[in-house]
Amino acid sequence: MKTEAVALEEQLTNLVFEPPKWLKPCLIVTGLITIQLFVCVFYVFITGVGTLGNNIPVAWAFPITNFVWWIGIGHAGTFISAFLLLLEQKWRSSINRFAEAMTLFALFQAGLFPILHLGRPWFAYWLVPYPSTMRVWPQFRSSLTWDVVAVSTYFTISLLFWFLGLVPDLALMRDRARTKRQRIVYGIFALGWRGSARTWQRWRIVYGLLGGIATPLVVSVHSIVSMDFAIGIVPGWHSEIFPPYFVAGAIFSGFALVLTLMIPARALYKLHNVVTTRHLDLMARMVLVTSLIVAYSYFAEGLAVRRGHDPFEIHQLFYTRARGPFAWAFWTTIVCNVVLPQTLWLPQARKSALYLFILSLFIQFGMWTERFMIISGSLSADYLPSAWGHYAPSLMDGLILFGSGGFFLFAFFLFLRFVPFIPIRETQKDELT
Amino acid sequence: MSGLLARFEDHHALVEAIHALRARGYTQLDAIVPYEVEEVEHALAIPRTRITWLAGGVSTLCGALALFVLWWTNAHDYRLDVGGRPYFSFWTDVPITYETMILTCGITAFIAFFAASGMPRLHHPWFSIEGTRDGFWLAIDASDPRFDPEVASELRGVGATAVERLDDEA
Amino acid sequence: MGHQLFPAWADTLFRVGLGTVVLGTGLAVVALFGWERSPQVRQEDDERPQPVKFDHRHHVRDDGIDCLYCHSGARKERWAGLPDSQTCMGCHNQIWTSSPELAPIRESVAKNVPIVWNRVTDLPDHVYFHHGAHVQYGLTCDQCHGDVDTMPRVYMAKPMTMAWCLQCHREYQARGATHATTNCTTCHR
Amino acid sequence: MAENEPQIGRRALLEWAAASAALAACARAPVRKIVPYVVQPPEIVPGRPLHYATAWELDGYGMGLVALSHTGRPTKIEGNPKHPASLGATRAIDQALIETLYEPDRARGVESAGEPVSLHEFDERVAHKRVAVLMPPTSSRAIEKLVRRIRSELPGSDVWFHTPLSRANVWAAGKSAFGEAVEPMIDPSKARAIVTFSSDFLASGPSCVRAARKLADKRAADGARLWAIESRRTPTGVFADERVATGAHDRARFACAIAARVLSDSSASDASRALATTLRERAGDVDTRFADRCARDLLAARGAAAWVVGDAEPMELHALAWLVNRALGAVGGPIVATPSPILEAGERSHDLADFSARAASGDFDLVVIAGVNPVYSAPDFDLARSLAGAKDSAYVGLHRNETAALCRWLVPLAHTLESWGDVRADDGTGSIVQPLIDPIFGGITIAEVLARVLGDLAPSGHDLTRDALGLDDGAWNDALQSGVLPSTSSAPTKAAMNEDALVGLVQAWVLPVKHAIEIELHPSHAVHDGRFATPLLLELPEPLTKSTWGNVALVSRATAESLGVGDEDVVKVTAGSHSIELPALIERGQPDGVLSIALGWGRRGAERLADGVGANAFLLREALEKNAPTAIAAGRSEPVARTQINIDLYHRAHEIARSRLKSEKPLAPDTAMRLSLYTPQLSPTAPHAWAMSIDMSRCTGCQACVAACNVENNVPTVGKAGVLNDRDMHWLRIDHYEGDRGVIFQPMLCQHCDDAPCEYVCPVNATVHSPDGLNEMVYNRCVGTRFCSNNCPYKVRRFNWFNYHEDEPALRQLEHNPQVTVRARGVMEKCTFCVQRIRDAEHVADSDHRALARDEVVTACQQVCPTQAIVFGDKNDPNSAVSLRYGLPEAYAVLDDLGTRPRIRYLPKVIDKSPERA
Repeated sequence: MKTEAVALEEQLTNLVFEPPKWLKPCLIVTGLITIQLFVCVFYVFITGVGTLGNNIPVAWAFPITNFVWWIGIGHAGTFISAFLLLLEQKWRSSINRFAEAMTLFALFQAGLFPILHLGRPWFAYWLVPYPSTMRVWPQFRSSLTWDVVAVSTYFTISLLFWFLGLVPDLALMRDRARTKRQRIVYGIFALGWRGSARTWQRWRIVYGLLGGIATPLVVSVHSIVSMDFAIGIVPGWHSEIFPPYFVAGAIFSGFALVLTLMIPARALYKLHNVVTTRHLDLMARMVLVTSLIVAYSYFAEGLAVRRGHDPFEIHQLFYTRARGPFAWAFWTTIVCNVVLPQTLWLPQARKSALYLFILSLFIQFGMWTERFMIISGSLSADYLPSAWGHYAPSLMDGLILFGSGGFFLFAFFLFLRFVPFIPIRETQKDELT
Repeated sequence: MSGLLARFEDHHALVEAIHALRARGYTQLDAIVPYEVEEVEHALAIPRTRITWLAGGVSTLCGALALFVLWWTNAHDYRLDVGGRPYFSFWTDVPITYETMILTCGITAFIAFFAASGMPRLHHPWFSIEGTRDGFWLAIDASDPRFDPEVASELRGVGATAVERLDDEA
Repeated sequence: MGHQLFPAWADTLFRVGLGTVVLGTGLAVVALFGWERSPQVRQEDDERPQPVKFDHRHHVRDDGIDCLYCHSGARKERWAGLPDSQTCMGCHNQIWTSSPELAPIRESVAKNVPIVWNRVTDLPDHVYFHHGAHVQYGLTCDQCHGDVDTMPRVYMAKPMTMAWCLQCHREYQARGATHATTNCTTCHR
Repeated sequence: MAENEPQIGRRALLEWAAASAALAACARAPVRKIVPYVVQPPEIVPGRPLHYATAWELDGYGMGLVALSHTGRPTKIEGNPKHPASLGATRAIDQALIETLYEPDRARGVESAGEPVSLHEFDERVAHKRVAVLMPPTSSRAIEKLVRRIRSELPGSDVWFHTPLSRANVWAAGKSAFGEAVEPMIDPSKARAIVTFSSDFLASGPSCVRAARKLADKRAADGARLWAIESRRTPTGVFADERVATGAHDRARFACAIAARVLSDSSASDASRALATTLRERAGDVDTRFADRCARDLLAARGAAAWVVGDAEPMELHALAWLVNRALGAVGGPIVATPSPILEAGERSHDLADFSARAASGDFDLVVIAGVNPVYSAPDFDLARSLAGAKDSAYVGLHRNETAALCRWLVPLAHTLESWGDVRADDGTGSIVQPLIDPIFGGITIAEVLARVLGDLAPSGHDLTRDALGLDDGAWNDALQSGVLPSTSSAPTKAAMNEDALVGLVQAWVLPVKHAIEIELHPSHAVHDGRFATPLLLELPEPLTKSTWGNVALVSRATAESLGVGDEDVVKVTAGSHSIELPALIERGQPDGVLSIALGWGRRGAERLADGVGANAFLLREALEKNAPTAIAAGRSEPVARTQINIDLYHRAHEIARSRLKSEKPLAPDTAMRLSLYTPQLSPTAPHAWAMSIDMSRCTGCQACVAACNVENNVPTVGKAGVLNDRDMHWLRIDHYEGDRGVIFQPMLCQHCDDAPCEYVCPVNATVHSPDGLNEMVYNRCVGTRFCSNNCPYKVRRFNWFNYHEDEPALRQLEHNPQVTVRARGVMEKCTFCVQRIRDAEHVADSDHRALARDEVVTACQQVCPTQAIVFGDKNDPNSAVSLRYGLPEAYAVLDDLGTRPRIRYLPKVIDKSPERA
């Protein structure tokens, strides 16, 4: 095998076999935050959702916002690996496993919240149709039952997709392992991959198939999530443009997160040869495009409401959000999601890793406030003025959101520690053929 | 299983060797490659896998099943008036049906892939040969009618750098 | 040969292992459904110990006393009710006056302390069952309580699950009984 | 259950077991017990509640009740239709009787100097001693008899009467008019025009239920215009067609102005015509146009016009009222002068000063304070000193409260639901008070205390009452059955009105001084004078401000600006040496310079929930007689727990709360076609279609329905923090809107929409529709996604954020209605149209093999509503009460455009402005 390929192989496997010094402290810190998360979750389970800030009318607040936010962030992973795979974008291969892992860990977080915010979480399984002694079934006109299927499907498919792509590299890790223990562990996870040409062919086709179904999945999942609001009659929720609008926002925030994670990793692991400036540039373009779609959605929603002459809708959009108690969220959203990304028209901006990193943080914050504004803002002032209320998050809300971030990073550092996070075989292939 | 493994410099040499052997009428050939090399696959004339058809079929069935469950639970077994909505309405059932199809399709394809590739496994004769991880190898199975242990010289003839003999009693 | 990491039998072990995990979880779930429905778990067949050794076989089958004589509420009221100690004494100050079995009842009347029985048929608190409404529509006691007259010690005899209630209501509906409704507030408020 | 288990164990059996175990709602207990009676009382059938007619007195005035008892456990109070003060409805505070009965902080036994002792020791302490008794005013015949005996047999002993909210001014004016303490009884059904001077006679006071009912009916029939001249907005004031906001001074001048016009015009005597000129001078430059219109309206309705004055108004104004009412020919018509049923009304024995002086003198062996709390409500009398001066002191009451803390003896008072006794309504109609349960903590009644003073050591309230009433068995049983003593209402006073005395009084009247800052103290609508410190009432919203858990200082915007305070900024109000601090609220229709503060808060007693909630405005009351009050911003702010913040309609009046002037033509019905993509699923086989109609013209916002709903449906309270976080649980709330034509009260509860938006978003079928049109909420199926609440445009769904009921004291759990599931943590709940009542009625009908009778099912809110604003029933029956209103052209559904097809229709608020309005 050619020497540069071997060199590349060396470089990429050493990322795992010779973990950098900073990894251990990171694992410890994020590990502790994860523990804090589960302590809080346990506390809420025991004491009741009253420990969160939710109330009537704002019965959905932080937890659902976080749920939608995390789900959305996940989307870029599948999008990159699946969509770009179908488009045979070669540049995806150096970042796709990264992005897919990101998807999975984001989905852990997302999955936590809908269950956490239930009044009686221990009955969450009632959303599944199983033959119970009550002979009562779930109610499938509710978008919440759609959510259950969509999210679990999304998680499963992403996991299979990710693992399938991983198997050849696990085999490589097995073969390159330094110690017997490593060989055994990687050997087990490699499931006996032996590089037969026939397997390779089958692998390519099935991998393509999974990519093929993952692409419509990405679109459908966030569309369904958006229907948690769109099928409601709450002014500010009841909007037909939600599905495309949410999907665009999801990919938008997802690419931002890839940047947030990829740029430091690239610097720390010195991967400039693998993740080149061109990669950053291309991702920046994606961010810009999706940002424009999102901006258009905002505009379209406003226009539709203006033309609609529904006093409740108009009040919701043009008072509650733009000038009311949720104005801060609204304007943060506009700045972070619409104004700032426009700087990406400049090539310099697209090529500056540091700038992209900072921008990506703003975008994540902006996407969070957008969801918060839509969910809680709309609820705080719907139809009867007598029932309007305010919302203030509780300490638990904050701790749990913080904790989920820590949990996400913890999982991510584990991934960096044990898994070849740059697809070795695929990059080799791209290098050589 | 047993047979021979012959190592080649790069995949071009491998491809030539494959052509040569196939010309001699060898049928039970396989190759070991570090990453997918489509020339090799073409040379070996591997038939296209039918997993996609299987997955498609299964997912269609499961989709239909899902739709049936939705109808049976909400519109047949326990009819409850829910907000004056119809007991069964196809459009509200689309999302679940659709997601079910995707889910089952993926799972089928995944399982079928490993089954068809004789995986998962931990032990395989090839593993006993040093260097199968990064070399380009040609494998002849002993079950091949033209197979005989003396084929090694023949292989060297078509450019093998090393020839290893396999027998399963490892 | 040194490169073989695992012996040949490891394959079988590995696959069997995987198989058991997958099948095991599946079976566990199925087992749960069975467990939930098993009479043992539902305590259907548990004969409840009672403070007084009262034998329905004797009173109902031998003496032919009507259920409603003691459980008079069942006819029109929500609760069938249990007879007060006085009702027992109604007969038993004539017969078996000195029987040790009846000591608790005599004591109850003497000391004016009620007898504390163990519930046999116990619906959850969020279920509102009206005996009268059922009896008035011609249901017989044994349809829900089994052949109490053959029970030395009374047990529940029927699953008393919601599915079980529904099934009966549906059968009656099918026979055109409009009052056997199956909407939620029929039983839950 | 701890120490009080045996007492209740005897009576409350099966259902109590169910109710208390119902804590673990939605959980299956292993093996539970079942406890039959030893000897089952013939009248008790487990599972079927019993109704007992009884009554209770508040400051002496009786209110007839029907109490509901489940196997010996009272769980609900209803009004007694046969009783003149109730007519079948009640006030909010009457509903709270159930809660005061099961109050965990009740005094639990006789104590002497903090040591538990036997009642017997107390008996010996009081028997034949020189005893001073202070008790609430009463109309009880039994007590009257005992008091007379004490006065005659024990010269050394004496009895005084006290209530924080005295009617002394009313009686005084009555005395000078007729020589005896008479009550001006208002009968709105005979009135076409009524003017009130800061009198909330529709929502508080002994006769408010009857007055509200009759006025509402009269309005609906042929109209009666109500004029209100008052300080803060009261329910009566916003119910009025014409209202002007004034301070005490201007109010007096308005009175003068209107009276002047009436007297000069009417065929009154020379004396009163002379008075008219004086009054005109005094009136000065008040809004003459308003006075003109009002006077003209009254005169036009001569013979059917009435002039009503609030208890707290100056005695001279009450006197003037008699003159004007006579000039208007009202006396004998809408206004009847009835001798007060109150024992020794308006006499010295009602003077607290006299009592505290005598008590301090030390002529008594024992000072007994029974059932009143003067240490809290009359701080300036310094009863601490009086009691210290007395040789020995005893407190007989429900709680160890402020007064009890200063007395050596503490004797538990029997709750009215534990007592035998008799009361008289304001019109004199007598009722028997009968107990529904043995005294839980062995309390004794005040009558029994007095009997003990007379040496009867084992008095029986039953016998005392029977002796006093002297009824034979038949009459006695009839009275117990019906709840009223037949033909006992007192005749109008025979005495002729002493006009000269009245004119003299009014001539000598010195109008209230106008201060820069004026304080209006008024009884709290919820906790009255502070004696009802129960969770239900502490969390009962004030009708207009919707504030709970504490009192506020209501100020006009201008005054707020001059004080430099905004909403929820604390003001320091000072009068003389006393000052209190409480948050301000800017209230519309509040006269400038007037701060309105509710009494009854700031308790410092043994009732833990009320302890330190709000500020005690009684501190200011005496000082305000002499001193000009001041108010300054305290420079901090304190959140006010309000159940409603927004009272504006944001131009949505037509969709939400409609109103029109009587002179305008009726609002057109909604003819817009309601398109639906779905064919309705409601099965046509359903025999009934339950529906409700709410007439906003009849709603006074008195909150009785809210209270009744809470009691009937085991609705938990959430505390101040909960209300502040918008977690209040009221299934039924009364929304308050500032409509285009004045205040609108809109009772808002689950609308039971045919196409309910809450239902199709529930993932587990926990809220679905019944064939008879109920929006069913299945607590035990709910997992708590709260999507239904989000999707409810009326926001009437309530969520159990914590396990509210589990944290209740065990005694409280006895008040639960066993017919309604006690909701556990994490489930949604909401109005069920009292489905338990519907199903029970159906079961009973089934058992009797008959169909439901017309209007047989009555919801709790409908039953308690004084004005019958709420009507419920079967809309399939064209002649049911609800159908008659439901079909009216003006009946509309709130947010109809959403296509939810509600089962509740509202009738717009109709306001009858006087025609000459410029």
